[in-house]
Amino acid sequence: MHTRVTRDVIEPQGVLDLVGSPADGAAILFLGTVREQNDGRAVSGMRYDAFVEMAEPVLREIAGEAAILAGSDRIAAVHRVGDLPIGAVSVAIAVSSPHRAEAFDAARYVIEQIKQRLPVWKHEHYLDGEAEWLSGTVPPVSR
Amino acid sequence: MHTRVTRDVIEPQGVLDLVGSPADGAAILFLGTVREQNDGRAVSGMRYDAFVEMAEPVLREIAGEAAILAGSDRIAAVHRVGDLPIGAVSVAIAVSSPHRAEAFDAARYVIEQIKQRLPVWKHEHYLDGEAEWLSGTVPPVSR
Amino acid sequence: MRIRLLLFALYRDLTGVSELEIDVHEGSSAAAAVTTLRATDTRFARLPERPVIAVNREYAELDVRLSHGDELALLPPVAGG
Amino acid sequence: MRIRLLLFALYRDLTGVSELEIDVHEGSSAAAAVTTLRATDTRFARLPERPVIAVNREYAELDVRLSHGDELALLPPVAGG
Repeated sequence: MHTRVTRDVIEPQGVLDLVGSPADGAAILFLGTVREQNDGRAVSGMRYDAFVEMAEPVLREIAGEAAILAGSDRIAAVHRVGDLPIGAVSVAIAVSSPHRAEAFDAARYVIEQIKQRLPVWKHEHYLDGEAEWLSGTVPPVSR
Repeated sequence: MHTRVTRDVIEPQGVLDLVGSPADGAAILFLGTVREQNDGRAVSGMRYDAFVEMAEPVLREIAGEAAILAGSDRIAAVHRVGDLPIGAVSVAIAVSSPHRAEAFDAARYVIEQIKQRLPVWKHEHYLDGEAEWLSGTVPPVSR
Repeated sequence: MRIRLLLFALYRDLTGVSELEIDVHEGSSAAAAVTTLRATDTRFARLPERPVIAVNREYAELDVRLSHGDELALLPPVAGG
Repeated sequence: MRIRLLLFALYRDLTGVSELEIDVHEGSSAAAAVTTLRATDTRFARLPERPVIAVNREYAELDVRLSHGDELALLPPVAGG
């Protein structure tokens, strides 16, 4: 299991190389990338801010839950922060497992939970010079 | 859209590079790999046979259906044939689309349809020297 | 009329044949061609009576009518991926 | 007692502050600390009355009791991925 919140460029092949085993028949790599357009507005780039000291343990926790779901500890999740241009990879998730259903489910779980719980915020910058914090999700608080 | 049935080694990054667009916020790469064990038997390798002249148009057809599902023509599917060692990539599917749900669904669709319809057969070789054709699926025939 | 037959995977192993041509009656169905094939030889009798087929590289029903020069492929249940 | 407050993203922009320390009564809840903060200054009054919070880097309910030296983070709705 490997998780990281980083300012560095994410290399997809590098994240994929963190998973895989001779016992596994399936591997999934999910990439989130910065789109050139959002709700009809032309985007010039995205700034990702994070509460890094909290995001790292939350990402580890999410990957741990996905590992149970996949029955596999071959899970990697990397989230980038900082200023990202169009097309840049903001998040990469890799899972390998003996069978494909578990790999698909675990990768999907990680990205959905990232969106619900990871303390990260997007400041979207537009070609017209404006910028805006994207509206987010209220994380479910465990009691 | 890009589909291929090939004897060449599949490079995951190369398949991923076939998709992606500034309009897309999500990309999925699925890899099928040869497992070291199946039903408790130690596997030494797998031979994939195909009716290549039919498999190529069937794979194109599957990718075309997935493109409709994803609302994206950024779809690549490559299936390898020949003798594969443990860990080798037998199939790679890449999809990118504006939003993640469509990319996940389309990648999943392609691999499920490959298993149902692609005229490919697996001859599994075991460490004890034996070999066996894996039992397959009867493809649904369009009427 | 003459048709071309293709065998794959297990069917190739069972018969030792990957490709052959056979003569069938004008307007024969694929099922009739399979029956003819199975009757030619004990090896071919090992093939199933109602295999999955493709005619000219497309999946087809066994009751489809064949034409001279058609390619009839007998396909074991598939196992790609 | 003294606690450390962290503000992020929109809350940082609204207040111009990313980090500060405030004094609150012994045994105060996180909600009380937020109320105290919002009363200090018109900038802080722009913050929501009931934000999502983390105490010492874990999500918490607003009624949680704070201790001296705790780190209370006010978190806008999250938008990772």
